[in-house]
Amino acid sequence: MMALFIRDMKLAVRAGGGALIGVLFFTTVVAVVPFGVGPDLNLLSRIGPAIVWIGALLASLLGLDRLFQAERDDGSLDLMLMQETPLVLTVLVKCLAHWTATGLPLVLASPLLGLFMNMNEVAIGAVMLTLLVGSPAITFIGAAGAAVAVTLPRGGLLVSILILPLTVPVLIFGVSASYAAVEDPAPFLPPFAFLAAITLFFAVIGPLGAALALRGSSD
Amino acid sequence: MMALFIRDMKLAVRAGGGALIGVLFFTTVVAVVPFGVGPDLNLLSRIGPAIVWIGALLASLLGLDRLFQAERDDGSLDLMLMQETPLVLTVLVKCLAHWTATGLPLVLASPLLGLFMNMNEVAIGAVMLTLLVGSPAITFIGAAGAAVAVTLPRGGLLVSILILPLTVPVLIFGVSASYAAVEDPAPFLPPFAFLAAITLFFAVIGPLGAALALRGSSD
Amino acid sequence: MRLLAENLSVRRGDDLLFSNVSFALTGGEALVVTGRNGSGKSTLLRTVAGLIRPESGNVTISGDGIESGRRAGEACHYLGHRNAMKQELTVRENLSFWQVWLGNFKGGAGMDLEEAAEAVGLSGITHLPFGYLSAGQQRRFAMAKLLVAHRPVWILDEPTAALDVAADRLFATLVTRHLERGGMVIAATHQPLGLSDTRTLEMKGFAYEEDFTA
Amino acid sequence: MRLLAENLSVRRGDDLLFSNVSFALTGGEALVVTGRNGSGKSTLLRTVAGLIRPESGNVTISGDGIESGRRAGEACHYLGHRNAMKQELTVRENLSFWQVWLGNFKGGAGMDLEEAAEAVGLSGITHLPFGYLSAGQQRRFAMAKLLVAHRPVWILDEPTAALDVAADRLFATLVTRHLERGGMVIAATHQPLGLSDTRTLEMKGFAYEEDFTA
Amino acid sequence: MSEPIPAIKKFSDLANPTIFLGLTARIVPFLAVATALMFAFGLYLAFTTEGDYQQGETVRIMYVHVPAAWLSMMCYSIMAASALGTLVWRHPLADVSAKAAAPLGAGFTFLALVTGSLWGKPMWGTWWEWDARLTSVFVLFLMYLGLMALTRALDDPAKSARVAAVLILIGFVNIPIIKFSVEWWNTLHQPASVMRMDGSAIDGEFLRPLLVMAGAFTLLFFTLHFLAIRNEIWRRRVSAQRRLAARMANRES
Amino acid sequence: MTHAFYVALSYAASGIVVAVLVGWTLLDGRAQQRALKELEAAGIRRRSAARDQAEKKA
Ligand code: HEM
Ligand SMILES: Nc1ncnc2c1ncn2[C@@H]1O[C@H](COP(=O)(O)OP(=O)(O)OP(=O)(O)O)[C@@H](O)[C@H]1O
Ligand SMILES: Nc1ncnc2c1ncn2[C@@H]1O[C@H](COP(=O)(O)OP(=O)(O)OP(=O)(O)O)[C@@H](O)[C@H]1O
Ligand SMILES: [Mg+2]
Ligand SMILES: [Mg+2]
Repeated sequence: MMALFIRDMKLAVRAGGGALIGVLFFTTVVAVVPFGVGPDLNLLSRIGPAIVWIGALLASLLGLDRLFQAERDDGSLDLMLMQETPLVLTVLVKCLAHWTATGLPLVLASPLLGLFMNMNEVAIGAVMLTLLVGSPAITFIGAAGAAVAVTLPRGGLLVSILILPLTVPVLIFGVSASYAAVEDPAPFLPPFAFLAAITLFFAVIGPLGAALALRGSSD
Repeated sequence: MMALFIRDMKLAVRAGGGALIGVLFFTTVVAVVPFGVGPDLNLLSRIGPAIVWIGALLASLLGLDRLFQAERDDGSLDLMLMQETPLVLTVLVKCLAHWTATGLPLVLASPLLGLFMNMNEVAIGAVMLTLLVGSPAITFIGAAGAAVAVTLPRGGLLVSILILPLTVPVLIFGVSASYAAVEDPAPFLPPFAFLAAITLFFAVIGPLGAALALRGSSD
Repeated sequence: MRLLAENLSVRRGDDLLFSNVSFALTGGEALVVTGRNGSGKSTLLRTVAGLIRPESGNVTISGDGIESGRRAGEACHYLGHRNAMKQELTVRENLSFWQVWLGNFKGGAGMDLEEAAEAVGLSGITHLPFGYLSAGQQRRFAMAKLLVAHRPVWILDEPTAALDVAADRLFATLVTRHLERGGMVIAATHQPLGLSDTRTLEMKGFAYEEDFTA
Repeated sequence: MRLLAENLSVRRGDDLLFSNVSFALTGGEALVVTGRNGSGKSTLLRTVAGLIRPESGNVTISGDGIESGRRAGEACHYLGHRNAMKQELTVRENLSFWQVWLGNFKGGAGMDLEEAAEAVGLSGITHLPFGYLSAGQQRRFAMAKLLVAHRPVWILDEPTAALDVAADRLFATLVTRHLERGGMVIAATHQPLGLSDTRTLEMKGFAYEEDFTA
Repeated sequence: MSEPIPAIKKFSDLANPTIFLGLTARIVPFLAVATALMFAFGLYLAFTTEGDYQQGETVRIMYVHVPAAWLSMMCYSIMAASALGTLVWRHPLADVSAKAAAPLGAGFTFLALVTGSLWGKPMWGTWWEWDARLTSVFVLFLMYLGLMALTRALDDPAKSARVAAVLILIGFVNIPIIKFSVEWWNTLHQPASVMRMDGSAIDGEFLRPLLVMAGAFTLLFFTLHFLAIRNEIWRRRVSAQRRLAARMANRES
Repeated sequence: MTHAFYVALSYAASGIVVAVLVGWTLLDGRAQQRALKELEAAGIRRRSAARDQAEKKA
């Protein structure tokens, strides 16, 4: 299992600086927003958390559809399916490696973007925390989608259709927890706990679904 | 040429509904912002045009990187490069097909999202009109980026990074034309004319650049 | 050790591709699957490997220390049209990943990496990224993958397509050595593989059957 | 009609793959390119098709009604390793797209779709999505693509890999017929193609030269 | 490397990587020592001169902020010149130079952004503002990173060189925008006071350490740029020899 | 927060960035040289070097 994790990390780093590109994309997306809504700092700091979350979602979505596609295209997937190792575990490890290589850098870059959006320290901390807890959920959901997409001839794009609706709750709880941290009346913990629960839920459901889809897909 | 257009449309529809994903993502982005901003209807309607434009911009990024990648993977690109038909024309037709399949649905969906954002009728009309005129520019710029990245294994994100900065003028003029339509003192026509000019400019430059890049990449 | 395929039928789409295909292989035997294009060779191989669920029938492996009725797939190496190696990683990284990941099947041990590279005639360039190699070299290292982890059964789908004559001979040697050690081989091919003494299964094409015109 | 390649040299990455390759073909002649794995056969073919810009030299086509010095690529069909067909579209949609898109080169006309399917021995399944077909069937339809639009020169890269014996013969017939009608064929291959009376060009590998180690 | 250095006979010999390697091997030690000395002197001046009556201690940030900002622009200009060299003269080292400069430029731009923010918080009361100067510098930073990502993703140098060169030249419009943004738009940032047409408008007390530090940063840049070019040449040799190894294995077997 | 704090932070940041740039450049150079040595040890000679030797022999 460790071997798989290490291999996937190596691949992510070598295939054209995976982490760098993801963070760069994230930054670019967030930087485009002030051009649209104008450089009004108050407004920016209000929509800041939402924008950072949307940027992170988009950045994680764009690479996700290749999670199994690349393995299938070069035939590795076949060998993985033939293995005794429970497929769910394989998928889980692949998800973790993917998140470490692409999700974690996004989390680490988010404070910087928070500064650009003129968010205050509490808000920045809250967004970072919610991203840390919430972004794995996106990967897990994406894994299931990517697995389904592998079955279809060139179905890469289809992933987004399948998983986008599922990511909406993650996005909503993430964003509302971030806002709750700043605005007084709203409590931070309930949405945050929900977010954590969603992530745990998808940490089980996502790989299970993906494993089922992959087994069904093979032909 | 018509044959190519029809083929690309068929492909877009069959390979998992390109149109649908874009619209879904678009809707998600626009739907999340109110969660962030809170139920302040005035504010929402104020930032509405900007958010709809940003959502449309991000949504059009989603499928763009595959514009030439798929053609290269199955060898069709080789045959297209060998043809007498000017490559620029081929690229142009592919762009038009891509826009019809993914950009147009976004334009059609925008009024609905305008309603979500509590925009009035004039503003909705203006956003729709500016999107109709401006979104092809994004496709044309994207074509050049996709052509540059056609040989990359993980082209997707890189394409978006290359083209996002170039799309900023489109965004700025699109948004300011939409605002101008609602707010009295600012005139609508100048930015709108600029937007149209940008689109026309990129309709020439984008395919030209893409054709050059494709010629250079072939091997 | 014995590989047993009983009454395999496979449906693809609406059509029954083949039905009631049975065969048994014991240690040291090779089975060459032939037949026209589209007759179902690749499909049969993938079914034996457990990658396609058959409509009926099953494939099992039995032997000392193997519980009976075990899925055959786990005892097999599968070498399909694609090499299952990553372009960005070096040959050594690729091979050592598969070595660790696949592990050895009961009753044998895989070779050392360098030894395997030696066996396919390409020692000394295992530090190169896989993507640097030519098509033929890549295919050879894909064969080295069969050597680094032990599996009694090798399933090979058109293994020698795109190989030049020297590589063809090398391949035949590898297979023969595997058979001598009591391994089994199932290969689908259009060209003679250069093996002596093999059994042949000819796929006859498909029984055409349709629900809506019946 | 005459295809002339003069002093072709091709650089890939930093290396000169081959230099000063010249040949000429007139109507009815076939050239078979042979050589070991990685010796540059595919590269030569792509250069002739105009898909790789040579370091030096050029390929031109001449004949009645063709302005002199014209790029040869436009007069060629290129059949590479990949079939240039879309998995999601049916065979018929694929073929008719290429028929319309490619058009006919001066001095000939392509076949009807069904006729072409007939010619590759697979009439009756043109309504299936291309992705459903077996490797060999896909390859055959890729050949049908050569028939639906007229081109005097066919460039074929390992055309018979994955084909069964019957298809091999069929392929030889198609090529012979094309030659009889005054066409030209350039093919790279490891296997005999079953053609009588061809010329052979053997690729010898590479000349090594680079800037950064100079 | 103990290679014999071929003599430089004509100007175009500089294009020869081997000659370049020989030159750097000789020059870099001197450059490195000069850089260290200059930094020591600059830092000494920076901390011994008096603070500004208006800005107090924070004026000392200027001694790193301004050189870093200048270098971020200079580095891009060098890359643009290299890009021209690639496109027009097909100079074999031009592409290497552009590729080697990108990470350095990104580093200096990052430094300008960070120190600017650290200065902005006490002076303007905010870390960041989307005004023309700051935004354009941020865009410059993104461009550096984008170019790095591109050149690393396209691993065939022959292929990436032209694409990268074109992109570098397109991005060059940003440099005048950065330089003149303070004059064209109404920004928080102060206008140029050192490098002006009508002479410097800054007190000598601050100018001296600023110029020394600017010199130190410039020397540092050139030292690193030479080293990075050398590394890049070696990297290309490694990959060329690896390909050769693959091909030789083909021949032998 | 005192102004000295921001000054110290700026200089610290500068130090770190410069150190990273220098360190990266040196380490990268070291890695490339090591790779070259490895290749040389494996018997891959640069062509010009081989030619030089041939000339010397001749
Ligand atoms: C992140 C924020 C900042 C960025 C990106 C930035 C960027 C730059 C750039 C690019 C220059 C060079 C301009 C030229 O050569 O014309 C510069 C110069 C300068 N900056 Fe900043 N700056 C920032 C914040 C600040 C702050 C907060 C201050 C002081 C309150 C400041 C004071 C200066 C000064 C005094 C110069 C020298 C101007 C001259 O004499 O030419 N900067 N800055
Ligand atoms: N993009 C590239 N950069 C550098 N070298 C390349 C590139 N593409 C191919 N090569 C090299 O060019 C050489 C010739 O490749 P080519 O595909 O033409 O060989 P071939 O004769 O067709 O071999 P095969 O019989 O295996 O098909 C190979 O050694 C390969 O490593
Ligand atoms: N997903 C699918 N749905 C329906 N039919 C399919 C599907 N995949 C393959 N087939 C059909 O299965 C048949 C057998 O394919 P298979 O790849 O097993 O043939 P093969 O004997 O390996 O042929 P070849 O010699 O060309 O490799 C083909 O006729 C093909 O059309
Ligand atoms: Mg097959
Ligand atoms: Mg070849």
